[in-house]
Parts: sequence; C-alpha cells; structure tokens
Amino acid sequence: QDLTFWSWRQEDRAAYEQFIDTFEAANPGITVKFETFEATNYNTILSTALAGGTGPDVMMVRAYGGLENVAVAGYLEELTTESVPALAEFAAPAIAAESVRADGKLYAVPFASQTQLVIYNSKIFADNGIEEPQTWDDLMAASQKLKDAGIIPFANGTATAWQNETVTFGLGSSLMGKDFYDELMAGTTDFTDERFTGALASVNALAQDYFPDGFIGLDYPSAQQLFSSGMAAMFVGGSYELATFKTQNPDIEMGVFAAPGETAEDAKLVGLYFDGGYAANAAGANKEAAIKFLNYLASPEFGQAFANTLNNISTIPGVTFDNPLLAEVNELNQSSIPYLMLAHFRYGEPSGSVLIQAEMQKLFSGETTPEAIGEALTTGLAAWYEPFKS
Amino acid sequence: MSAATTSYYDRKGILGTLGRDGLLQIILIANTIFMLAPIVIMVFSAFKTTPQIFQSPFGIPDFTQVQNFIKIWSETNFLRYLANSFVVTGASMVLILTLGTMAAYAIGRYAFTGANFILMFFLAGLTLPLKLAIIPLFMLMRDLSILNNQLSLIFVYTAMGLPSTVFIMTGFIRTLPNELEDAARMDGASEARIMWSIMLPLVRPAMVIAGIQNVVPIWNDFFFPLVFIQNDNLKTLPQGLTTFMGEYTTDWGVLFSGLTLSAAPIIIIYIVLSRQFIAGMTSGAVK
Amino acid sequence: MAAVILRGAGWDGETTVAQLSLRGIKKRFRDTAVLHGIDLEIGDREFVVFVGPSGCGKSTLLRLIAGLDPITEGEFVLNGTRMNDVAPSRRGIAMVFQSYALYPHMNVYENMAFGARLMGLEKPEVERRIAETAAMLRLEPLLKRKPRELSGGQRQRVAIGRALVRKPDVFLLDEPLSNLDAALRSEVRLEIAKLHREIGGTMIYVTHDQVEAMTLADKIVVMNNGRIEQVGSPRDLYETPANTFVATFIGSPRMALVDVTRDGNRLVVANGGALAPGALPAAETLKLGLRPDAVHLSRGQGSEGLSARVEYTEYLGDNAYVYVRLVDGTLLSARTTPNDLYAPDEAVTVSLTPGAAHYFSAEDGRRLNP
Amino acid sequence: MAAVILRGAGWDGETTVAQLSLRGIKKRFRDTAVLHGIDLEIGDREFVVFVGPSGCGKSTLLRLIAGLDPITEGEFVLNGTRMNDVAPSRRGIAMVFQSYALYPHMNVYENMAFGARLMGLEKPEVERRIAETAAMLRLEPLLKRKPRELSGGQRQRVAIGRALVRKPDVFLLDEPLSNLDAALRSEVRLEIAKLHREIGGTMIYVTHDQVEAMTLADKIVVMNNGRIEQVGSPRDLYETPANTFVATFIGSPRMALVDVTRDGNRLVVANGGALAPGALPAAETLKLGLRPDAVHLSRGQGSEGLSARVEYTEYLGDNAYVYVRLVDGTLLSARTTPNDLYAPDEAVTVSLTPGAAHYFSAEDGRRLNP
Amino acid sequence: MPQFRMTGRGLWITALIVPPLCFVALFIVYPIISAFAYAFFDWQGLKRLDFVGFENFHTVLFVEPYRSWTLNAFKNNIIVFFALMVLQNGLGFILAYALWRELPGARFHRIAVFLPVVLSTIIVAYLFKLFYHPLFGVVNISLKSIGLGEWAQPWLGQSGTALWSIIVAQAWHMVGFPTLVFLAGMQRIPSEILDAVRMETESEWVKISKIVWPLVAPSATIVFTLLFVGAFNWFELPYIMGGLDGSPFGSTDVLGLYFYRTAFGNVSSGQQDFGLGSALAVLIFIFIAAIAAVITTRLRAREIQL
Ligand SMILES: Nc1ncnc2c1ncn2[C@@H]1O[C@H](COP(=O)(O)OP(=O)(O)OP(=O)(O)O)[C@@H](O)[C@H]1O
Ligand SMILES: Nc1ncnc2c1ncn2[C@@H]1O[C@H](COP(=O)(O)OP(=O)(O)OP(=O)(O)O)[C@@H](O)[C@H]1O
Ligand SMILES: [Mg+2]
Ligand SMILES: [Mg+2]
Repeated sequence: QDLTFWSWRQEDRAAYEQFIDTFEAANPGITVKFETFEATNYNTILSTALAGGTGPDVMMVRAYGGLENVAVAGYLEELTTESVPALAEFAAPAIAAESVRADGKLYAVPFASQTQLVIYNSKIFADNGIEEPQTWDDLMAASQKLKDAGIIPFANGTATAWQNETVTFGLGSSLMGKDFYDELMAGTTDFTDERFTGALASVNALAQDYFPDGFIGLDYPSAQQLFSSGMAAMFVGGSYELATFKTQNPDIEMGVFAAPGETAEDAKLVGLYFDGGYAANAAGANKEAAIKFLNYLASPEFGQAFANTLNNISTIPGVTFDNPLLAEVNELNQSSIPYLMLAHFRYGEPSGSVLIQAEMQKLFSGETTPEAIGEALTTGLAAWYEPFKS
Repeated sequence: MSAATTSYYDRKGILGTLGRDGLLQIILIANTIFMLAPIVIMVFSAFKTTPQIFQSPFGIPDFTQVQNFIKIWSETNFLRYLANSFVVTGASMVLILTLGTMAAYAIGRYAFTGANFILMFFLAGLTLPLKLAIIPLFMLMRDLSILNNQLSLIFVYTAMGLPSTVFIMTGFIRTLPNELEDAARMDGASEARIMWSIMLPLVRPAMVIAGIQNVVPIWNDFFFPLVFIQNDNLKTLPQGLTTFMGEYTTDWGVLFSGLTLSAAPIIIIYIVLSRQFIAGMTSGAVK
Repeated sequence: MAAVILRGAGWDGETTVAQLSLRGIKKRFRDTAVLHGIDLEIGDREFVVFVGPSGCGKSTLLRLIAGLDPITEGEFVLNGTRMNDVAPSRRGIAMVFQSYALYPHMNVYENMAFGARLMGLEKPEVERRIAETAAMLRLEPLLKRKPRELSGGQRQRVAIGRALVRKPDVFLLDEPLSNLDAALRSEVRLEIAKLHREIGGTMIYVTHDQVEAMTLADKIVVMNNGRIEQVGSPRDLYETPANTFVATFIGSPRMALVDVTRDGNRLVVANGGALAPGALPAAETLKLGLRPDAVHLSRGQGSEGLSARVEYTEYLGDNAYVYVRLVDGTLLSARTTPNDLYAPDEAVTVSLTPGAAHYFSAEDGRRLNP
Repeated sequence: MAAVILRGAGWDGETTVAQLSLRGIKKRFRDTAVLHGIDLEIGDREFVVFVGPSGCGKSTLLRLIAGLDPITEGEFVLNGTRMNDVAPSRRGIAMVFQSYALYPHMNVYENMAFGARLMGLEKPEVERRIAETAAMLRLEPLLKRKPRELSGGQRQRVAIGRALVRKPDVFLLDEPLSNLDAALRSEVRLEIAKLHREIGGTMIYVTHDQVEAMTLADKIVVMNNGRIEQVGSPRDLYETPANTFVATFIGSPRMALVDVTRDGNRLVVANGGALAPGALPAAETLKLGLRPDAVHLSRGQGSEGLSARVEYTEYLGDNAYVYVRLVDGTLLSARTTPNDLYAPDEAVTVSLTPGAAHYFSAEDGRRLNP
Repeated sequence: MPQFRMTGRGLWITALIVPPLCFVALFIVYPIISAFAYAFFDWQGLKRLDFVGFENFHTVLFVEPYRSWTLNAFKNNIIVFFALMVLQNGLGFILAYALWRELPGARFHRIAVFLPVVLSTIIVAYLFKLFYHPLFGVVNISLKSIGLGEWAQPWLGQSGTALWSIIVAQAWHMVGFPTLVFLAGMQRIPSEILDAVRMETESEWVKISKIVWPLVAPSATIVFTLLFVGAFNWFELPYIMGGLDGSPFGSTDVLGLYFYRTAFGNVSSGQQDFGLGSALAVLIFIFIAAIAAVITTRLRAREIQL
C-alpha cells in the first residue's frame, strides 16, 4: 500500500524520510511518499487537491481556525482513541488545538508545540556580563548596555507582518499577565484593558530603542540573519527558531528566557501554541494504512525521534529532551498562556492576528497609540467574536 | 553663448543636435547601468556567502567559490528540472504564438460580424484572475486525466498566454497596409499564404513582443506546477528550486545561486538570440 | 458548368480567351459614390487604356475588376461567367499597383518569384521567366535588393516585372510607367506593346500620359467623375471627340474652346472678329474647338480673323507652342516652329486651318456635326 | 555675420536670396556609391530641372540638399554658408516627396497647416494660404479627408500644397506631377511656373516628363549614373547636346544614332547607302545623330540616301511617327502627318533635312562640331 | 478591409478563430465561471453552505472591515496604475525614442533595457528587498556615503514609502516591455514621413507629440491596456516584497493580494473564505474588463493604417 504524505516543512525533509524509513521497516507492505510544498502556498494546494478529490492520504494540517477550514468541509478522517489509542494520553490543550470547536471532534495528531520567548546569544551575554533579566527594567538596562557596547540588542524586524504578533506576545505575555488572559476568556474584559495596552506601550518603547535601526523595514530572514551571525544579542521568536539558528551558525551558543513582567514577582509567561497536526484523508484509498501511519506518528518512539532530530517540542507525552535548550523551553512551557490570537481569535475575519499585526506595525511607525489598538481590536473582533458583541 | 550673435545656422543647429542626442545618450547610459547593476549583483551574490553579501553587496566575489552552485547541483535534479522547463515553456510558446497569431489575424484582417466581440472575449480572458479558478481548473485537469502531466501546464499556459498575444498581435496586424494583401491576392496567394508569407513576416516584432510578454511568466511560474505536478521528475525549474530553496530560506548565497541558475538559461538564450531579436524588431518596416 | 480559367496559360501557347463585360457597375465607399454606372465591353486580346482626370475612379474600377473591392451594384462578367464573387486569385488577372505594393521583406527576386511559384511553376521555369523579365526591365543588378533600397522608378519596374512574370490572361496596369524617365518609359512602352502582341492577353491600362494612351491603345476609355465619357480608338477620340470634355482632355496642348455665335456662315467671337470655316452645324450659338494645329497665326492686326495677343511661348525642342489670348479671354495655343518665336504681348491675328475645327453644343457640350 | 534666412519670407514681398553651390558632392550608401562628385551652381530664383534615367541619383541629390541624408563628401553651400551640418528645417527649404509622405493621421487641411503653423504663422494667415493653395490645386472638397481616402493624384496635390503653403526660399520637387492627368498636369505646371515668377524662390525640380523639363526650366541638369552629363538651357540641350547620352535622353522620340564612316563629304552607312549632309567634322568614323525632324522619308528605293524598311507607325493625334530600320539594324524615327501613314515593311529611302544632323565621336560619344 | 462574404473566407476565418477560442473557453472562461459561482454561496472554510445571492458582494463592498480593506486596496491599485503609467510607460516611451535614434551603442543599450524583463519576479523582488534593506541595503548605504544619511529610510517598513519602493522595483523590471512595444511601433513609421517632418521642424517635441506619438497609437493601445490590466491584477511583486497582508498595515495591499488572501487565507493571520474571495474576484474582473474595454475601444479609434 502506498501512502502519500504532504507537508509544508521543506526544511525537515531529510528527517521525515528517516522517520518514514523506520515506519516502513516496521510495517512491511506500506510505503510512504513524503512530499513537501512551499509553506505559504500549502493551504491553497491542499484545499485544491482535497476539493479535487486527489488529496494525499496523510497530511500536515494547521491547528485552530486553520484546521477548521479543512475539517468542517469533511475532508478529514475523524480520529478517536479507538483508532489512535495514544491520543488518550495527549494534553488537553493539544487535543483542543486539533479539534473543531463546535462538536469537539478531533481530526489530527498534534505534532509540536511552539513557544514564544526570547532567545539570546549566551556568549554575548557572558562577554558583556549580562544575566537573564528578571524585570522589565532589567531587560531595558541590559539592552542599553548592549547598545552602548555597539551590539544590536534585539535582532527583530517588523516588516514581515506576522513578526509583529510574535514580538508582541513574545515580549508582552508576562506584562499582560495570566489574570488578563483569564478575564478575557471569561468575557469580563476586552482588549481595551490597561494591562494589555500597557504591555503594548512597553513593547513599543523597547522596540523603538533597542530594535535595529529601521527595524520596521527589516524583514524576517534578515532579522534571523542578524541574530545568527552574532550581530545582535537577542531575538524574540518561537522555539522553532532555535533549530534554524543552529543550522545557520552551528557555533552559536544560545539561551532562552521568558520575557519578564514589571516586577520580579510577576509570573514570567511564555506564549504557547500548537503548530499543527497529522491528519488522514477521509476519502483516502488506503485509510487503514493511513491510520496505522498516524498511530506511528502519535507514538512516543516517533515523538522522541522528532524531538531529537528536529529540535522541536513534541506534543507526545513522555518525550524527553536531550537538547538542554529544548529542555529549558519545555521547562518554561510550564508557566505559559496560550499564544493569544492564534489560539482564540483566528476563527473569523478579521482575525485577531490580522488586526494585531497591522496595528502593531502602525504603533511601531508611530501612527497609533496602544489605547487605540485596544479599541480597534475589540471593535474589530466584535464582527464575529460573540463576547465582544455588545 | 550669445544666441544673438550666433548666426542662424552657424553653430546652433550642430550644438542643438549634439545636445539633444547627448541628453538621450546620457539617459540611455544611466538607464543601462541601472538596468544591469541588479543583475550583476545577483550573479556576484551567487558566488558569496551570506555574510559576504550583507557586508559588501557590490564587492566582486571570488568566482572560484562555487559551493553554492554545487549544493544546488548535487541536491536537486537540476538538469531534469531544466529540461522540463524547456519542454513546458517551449510547447506553450509554440501553441501560444501559433494559435494567438491565428486568432489575431482573423480579427485584425477580416471585417466580420463579431470580430470585435471576439476580441473583447480575449481581452476579458486577459483580465480574469485565474488563481481563483484553481480548484475548478484542478478538477478539469483531473477529468482530462492530465494531472501530474506536463500537458496540464502546457494547456493552462497556452490559455493564459492567448489573450495578451491576441491583443498585442491584433493591434499590429490591423495597421498593416491593405495594398500588400491586395498585391498578394492578385499574385494568386491563398488566404493562408497571404497570412504566412506576406503579413506574418511584417509582424515579427509583434510576435517578439508577445513572445517576451509570455515566455518570462511561463518560465518562472511556480504556482501551477505546484498545484498540478507532484511527481519530482516532472517538476519545472522554478518549482524544483523553490522547493529546494525553502530549505535555505536564510542562506542568501544559495538563494542567489538558485535565482541565478533559474534565470541563466533564459538570459543566455536572450543574449544569444539578441541579434535575431533586434533583427526581428527592425524587420517591421512596412514601406 | 462555368468555364474554368487557367491562370496564366496564355504565354505558353494555349489559346485562352479573356472577354470582359462590365454591366452597370457602381461603387460606393460608405457614403461617397465613386462610380455611377459603368458599362463596357472589352474584347479578347484588346488593349484598353483608361484615361481621365485624377480621382475620376480609374483605380477603383481596376480594383473592382481585380476583385479587390466588392462591387456595390452591377455585374462583372468574364468569358460569360459572372465574377462578382470570385476570389481575385481565381480570376486569372495580374495587376500592377499605382503604389507598387512591393513586399517589403522580400528582395526583388523574391517579389517576382512569389506569384509565379504560387501558380505552381517549376523553379527553373520561374528563374527563366525572372531572368527574361529582369533583362527587359533592366533589373538584373537589383535582384538582391530590398524594395526600400530602390529608387521610385526601380520600384515601379519591379512591380511591373512581378506581374509580367505571371503571364496572366488579363493584365491590369495602374499608371505603371509614371515614375520612369522618358527614355526608359518609351522603351518599356514598346516592350509592353510587343508583349501584348506576343502574349495576346487582354490588357487594361491606366495612364495619364497621352503618348502612352495614343500609342498603346486599341481602345481608349475616357472617364470623368465616375462615368464613361467616350470609348473609341485613339483616332476616333482625337478626331471626333464626343463632347467638350473628351475634346479638351485628349491632345496636348489641350484644345481651346471658343464661344461663338453664328452669323450666316461666319462665326463671330464677341468683340473679337469673325471666322469663316466653311460647313457649319445648325445651332445658333456654339463652342468652337481649336487644337494647336487648327490655329494659324499671322503677325500683326489682320482684317479677317480673330485678333489676339501673345501670352507666352513653350519651347519643346522639335515643336514650339505659342499661347495667345483672344479678346474674350480665351487662351489658344498654336503650333509653330522652334525658330519662329513670338514676343510676349505681340499682337497677332488668328485664322483657321480649313477643316480642322470642332463644333460643340453650347448647352451640353455634345459634338455637333457640321 | 552670415546672412539670416527667413524661412518663407519670399512670398510676403521681402527679397531674400537663395543661391546654392554644390561642390564635389559624393554620396555612398554603405558600399553603394550613388553620387560620384556633383558640382553645380544654382542661382537665385533660378528654376532648375534635374532629369536623368531612373536610379541615377536625382532623389538622392535632392535629399542631400534638403539635409535629410548626410553628405558623404563635398560641400553644399547656401548663400555663402556651408550647410552640410545644418538641420533640414533651418535651411529654408521645402520639399515635395516622390512618395508624397503625407501624415497619415492628419486630414488634408492639417497636413497643409502643420508646417505653416510651425513656422509661427498666425492661424488666419495659415487659413488664408491654405484656401489659396487648395483653390489652385483643386483640393477644396477634400480638405477634410485623410490621405488614405485620396487617389494617387490627389495625394500628390496635397503634397505639393503642403510645400507651397510654407512659401519657402528653396523649393525641391521630386516628380511632383507624375501621377496627374495630362490636363491637370499642364494646369499645375502652369501654376508652378506662375508661382515661380511671382514668388521668385529658387526651384529645383525632378521630372521624367520632357515637356515639364523643357517648359519650366531655366536650366536643365542632365544626370546619369551619379554624374552630371550636361547643364544648360532647354534649347542648349536640345540643339547642342554635349554627348550621345544627352542627345538621346532629351527629345522624344529619341534621337537615333547611326554609325557612319566618312568618305570625302559623304557619310557612308555600312551596306546601306550614303548621305551628304554638308559641313562635316574632321573624324573618320563618327556617330550621326538624327532626330525625327531631321529625317525625311520618301517612298520606294531612291538612288541617293539610305534604304530602310518601315517597322511601325505611332499615331499621336497631331503628329505621327514612322519608325524605320536601316540595313545595319539602326531604328530611326521620322515625323510625318497623321494622314500620311506608311504600311509596315514598306521600303523607304531616308534623306536628311539640311543642317539638322548631330555628330558625335565614335569613341567617347562627345559632340563634334562640324 | 475585405468583406466577409467571399467564398470560403468564412470557413477560413472559423478555422483560425475556433482553436484559440476553445483553449481560452475551456481553460480560462469555464473554470473561472465555475469559480465565480462560489461568490453566491456562503462558505465555512472549504465547505459550501447555502446560496446567499449577492450577500457576499454586499459584504465586501459595504460591511466593515471589508469595506475599508476593499477601498484601501483599490486606492493603492489606482496609485500603482498612475505611477507605473509615468515610470514605466512614460520612461519606456522616452527610452524607445532614444533607442530608435540609433545613437552609438544603441545595440547594447537595447539588449540591456530588455534584460530585466526576462528575469523572474522572484529575482526582482529579492534583489530589491536587498537593496531596500534598512541596514545593509545599497540604497541607504549609498545615501549615507554621499552625506544624505538622514534620507536613509526603512523603505519597505513605512506606509509612506513601501508602496512606492515596490512600484520602483516593478518599473525597473518591466520598463523594457513598453520600450519594446513603442520601439516596434516607431520602427513601423515610414521613413518618408519622418523626412517630411524634418523639413518642417527640428523641434524634438513637435516631432514626438505631433507625429511619432499619433503614429505609435497601436503600441500605445497595447501598452496602456496591458498596464491597466496588469496594475489591477498586480500580485507577485507586492506579495514577495510586502507579504500577503500588504505590510506595513495595508499600505502595500492591492486587490490581487486582498482577493487571494480572502479566498485562500493567510497562514499567519487570516481565514479562508471562497465566497467573499470570489465576490471580490468578480468585482475586480467586472471593473477591469469594463474599463479595459473602454480604453481599448477609445484608443483603437486613434489608430490608422500606415
Ligand atoms: N477608401 C475610400 N474612401 C472614400 N473615398 C475613396 C476611397 N478610395 C478612393 N476614394 C475616392 O474615390 C475617387 C476615385 O479614386 P481612384 O483612386 O479610383 O481615382 P483615380 O482615377 O485612380 O485617380 P488617380 O489618377 O489620381 O490615381 C477619389 O475621389 C477618391 O478620393
Ligand atoms: N538606402 C539605399 N541603400 C542602397 N542604395 C540606395 C539606397 N537609396 C537609394 N539607393 C540607390 O541609389 C541610386 C539612386 O537612387 P535615387 O532614388 O536617387 O534615384 P532617382 O534618380 O531618384 O531615380 P528615380 O527617377 O527612379 O526616382 C539607385 O540606384 C538606388 O538603388
Ligand atoms: Mg489611381
Ligand atoms: Mg527618385
């Protein structure tokens, strides 16, 4: 039986081929063909193929709203603990990320969680005698010190729209605080909340001073390059960056920390979300083999290999992290709030991400205020987000 | 210079002429530099490492540093992609120019009822956002059983290229003098012969233009191959390379050598054919 | 079944017939009516010359015969077959265009070979014909040139050559020699006459050159304003023009028309004297037509004849013409010898060469028989 | 300071001078040498006509004078100023192109107004001039038409009109009347002559029409193969052609050349008889040039004179020409009256009109004085 | 033009027209019409729900935030169109004129002008992104080196400069095309006509405006229409340089991007909605097709046979 397996992770091709070899060795008679597509067009291609009835047997799908797009139309095979027993062990948020909200049905095996935090160049920190900051002021002071030393404190640029969201929540989660998140979810507050707008103001102040000159015109790959080449000391980003930086510069030594809150007492929160999952085609010809393959993809054995080779936080319970950095990220994950817009506000249009990305770009170019952003987000989301409709 | 004392045709004319041509010459030279510089930078960058690109974008690289190319060469099916691109682009261009010229000729040379309507139909084809139609198109290809087949690309490209080709060629064909057609008709030429031997040679520039207008997007397109072609052996150059370059998103050196490699065949062909190209352009004199 | 026209069979010894009838042909361009009803029979092997003022519709008529423009009304019949809807290439007609219409992308040789090859001729035959034609038209050194590298006259010769090579049944020539020098023109003219004798095709020829018209034509068709004024042999037209238009159009310098009234058997010009030319038509007032040869000048103020003043003299080498103005303002020309020149403003007396006068109706210009 | 040429001042009464000198002018198109050294002086207000066989370089020379093509070698001097590098529009020259070169997107009125407006003329003045010119050239009903809706002759008139409207100092006309009918042609010819008298601009005129050349020119320049063969008044050229080329080129029908050897004061044609024309040049063998008027025919085989056979006859209305072939193959033409026609193949005897023969060197064709 | 009624002509014209028509009908018109039908349905992700008539059209035109997005993208397209009209077509005309004069080196210049045209949009986009790089970009580096450091900008990061920066890249890329078309048009002007005008004026301006320009009307029609269609279908370059969102905050958003991300979603921020996307596509199409038809017919009327 031949399975086709589609993915947008072009950079992970070699690793996946290895995993597949393992699977094929264990399951004679099943062969898996791994095909990758350019990430930005993956949605289009997958939608087209599914709609055209020639989709792959197994595929990577997005999480949250991105999953619903595909799942609601009935293209995906529903997964249960019967068909994939290992799923029973998965953490609830991970399962939720790959389920449709309306009926709670699960459609994919979650494969990785990502954490928004601050990555730093530990050699530069050491050379300049800087410690992981405990308060926002520490962070500012450390940045100033780096700047004085002629080092770019933060590598980030915001020309690439989605980086704005990363920067906002990578830096601002602790400033917003868990209470804000809970109240927001409970519907007792909205984005005009001062905790939120205050956080935005702080992030903006930091960016204006310690992001590279002209950071609003700096695109994502250049920002990565600035960090990995050692020209900048810190990078606000996802845990997925770690692997990239290592590839770009194998010699780089990195550390991670959660951006601090106002005071040392404030909980240091990272933004956490689930990246995507593996799903089976409801109309696939080899569904049985596909489920078998999904079972493999949900197995701890795979999770371990996944974590080891791809340097990513597998969602499979029980996976341990050889890589100290990953272990540290895993540690930080214990104190987190969800990556807000992705996890909760991408179910309708305009999505929270669309709004925050554009509004932050405005803020960074001085064309709006944090308060106005709060207003814009709340009214914008009110278009489809029930709790804000009032 | 005092114009009052300069006699009417002593010098003013000469200077005037020189000045004008001089200005045009300066425009041309400036433009040429501006046109070529980015391409030179691209080629240079292909031989550099990423930090080198950032630090000295204009620097002349060490041309023996071909590891970027080697990487592409060894990790992709480069020659196969190249061959596929040639097949797809070549076949599409042949179809586009043949069919496009046919339609344009009919519309441009014969006054028949509906000519204008047909032209508008093609013009509408020019304005349609074909990306939207990707799903129906995909199903169509599936029903024709040419998914994962280069025919699907060739057909889509041909259909995409026809509107602009018809549009461009009609404009040129329309303005050819009737008397040549009359003369050929008197010479006993059939309609087909008039078209082939008399009119078409005179619209070679239009064909060149239509060709250029279409060959580049087709050569560089990766959207349709992405959707229609999954078999690695059938992938075209841009598709093959973007898939590959996805793995090197931040390695500008490799990126540029990929770009250089995918642009090189068409640039080389262009330069090699530039003589014919220019000859084709100048063959349009109708009198 | 309708007769099949063998294109270009003529030259190769086969006898083909090419008899043309134009019946009530009209042509309109959108709202401009150009031809108002042309009726004309052209016999096989006839050499017909169309003359007429610029813009009178000669080229248009040729294009209708060729089939290049649709006939608005009327019928064109070739050898008994209605041709209105037959494609130009199937009519067995070749045409030399007034504006040459050479193929700009082909050299001279290719221009000439194009039509011939299309007739299905073998390559050697085409080469032979081109060599022959090129020699006749002095085109040999130019065979490899493109049209734009040729002078006007050279282009015109290529255009003629292109048609000649095809040896068609019917040959339409639209002012084919207008850009040639006199010497070459008379040579090519002779060649065309010879060709016509040898090939025997039917020729329709448009020209503004009187010498060409007079020497080549079996039949001259005088057109004016989209209508035929007169059809006849050169001699007919010259000697018995049907009306004042033809009379003044044919012959150079042109015939002068003098308004006269009849007084017995004398013709009186207002305040200007009188003439007694002999037999006269019946009308009271009429137009007297005088060609240069009909006018006899004598110096000074004579008692009989018309008094006039010399305006200017044209020297033409073998002839000279004196232009004199009558008292009523009419300009007459008289032939004289190059050595017998008159001074401007000299007073002269005009008398008539007997029997050389023409008479036309004062009302509608028709010829009146004396 | 060099004289300032006010473009188009002529007509408005100011006296401007336009004196042209061509000095050793050569022209090459890549590797084709077209003009091989032209030296010519053209005086102010002169009317110069260029004639010569097709392709001899007349249009090319005009283009050099106009400044449209660069002069390969030599100098063109206008009123003492070297003009080689002066822009065409600054030379005060207007040109009528052989191929008309009308602006296809402008109607007739706009075509004529374009240059005039560019000269800085006021709109009413331009309108006045166009009205005047259009009347003269019979263009009034066509003013709103686009060139492609005009007949050949109409286009040519527009081209002339466009140049006339500008009233330039120097006027170049390249076969401006070749597509007009005889009647219109002689009318326009007269208008041009009149214009020239009135405006006084310098005119340079290319034509293939002998009548035009003879009647219009103050000075005719005969060109051949990129060289000037002779410059002179029409009468000079006709009566004392410098060489056989000019002799045969000027005059229609062309002068016949008979190879003769001298035997005392008789000229003997090989096997064909002898003539005794009177005073003779010194050379032993020479070419005898005979124009139609110099040839006298008598029917039958005479004792004195050359025996010949009639080939054919051309009827021209007022004249007729008989073409006869001598024993050595030379074709002679003789003028006869339209009523005195000879039958083909009739035997005739050729004798000479006294004093009408021309003599040329048998070696280089130069004229020999008797 | 010859009339249609002559024998066999109809068949011949049919033979010429039908195959290309079939291609376009089958591979463009038919799929597009099927896709246009999406516009009349409500969608949830990839799932088609009820027929909703013109509701989607109403939404994209009149309901916030779509309304302002639509207007913003449309406004940007208009800027792009007029800017390219000047930068691309205007410059193209001047370049064509200069090349046409056959000045020394014209051959080389000709090759150079057209070279960028053969490059892919990706290459152009990447190159110019590098040029506009706020830290290492040659634009800023050059400005600093000539003492205009304060003019250095994060070109692609500010709403004021981002769109223009992309427009310049586009003009660089495609200026060769109008040049080519105009040059081809100029070369068809009979030389006698140019001679005639040289006799009357040496003013380059008169020559260009009164003779050359009217006589290259067919080229102008082609270039204008294609530019119009191209400007309102603009996608690749802003997509690569500004991103699918029209970063920063919609200042480089154009209808092409907007429609695409509405229909197919944006991985990093947005949802997929075929209904709204198709409604947009239909509106864009109607707009472009209507205006293009008007432009073409009006411009075609100026054309004359040589
Ligand atoms: N396409 C057209 N549209 C309108 N009128 C036209 C068209 N073609 C020709 N004409 C007009 O028809 C008349 C006849 O034109 P035609 O070319 O037959 O004249 P012609 O006798 O050949 O003149 P010429 O001796 O000057 O060549 C002219 O008045 C001309 O202006
Ligand atoms: N661009 C060119 N390239 C090469 N040869 C040319 C070019 N233009 C003209 N000639 C040649 O130069 C010669 C002179 O041409 P020109 O046009 O001056 O002749 P012309 O005397 O005006 O003849 P016609 O009376 O036939 O108009 C001809 O033999 C012609 O073929
Ligand atoms: Mg005509
Ligand atoms: Mg000439």
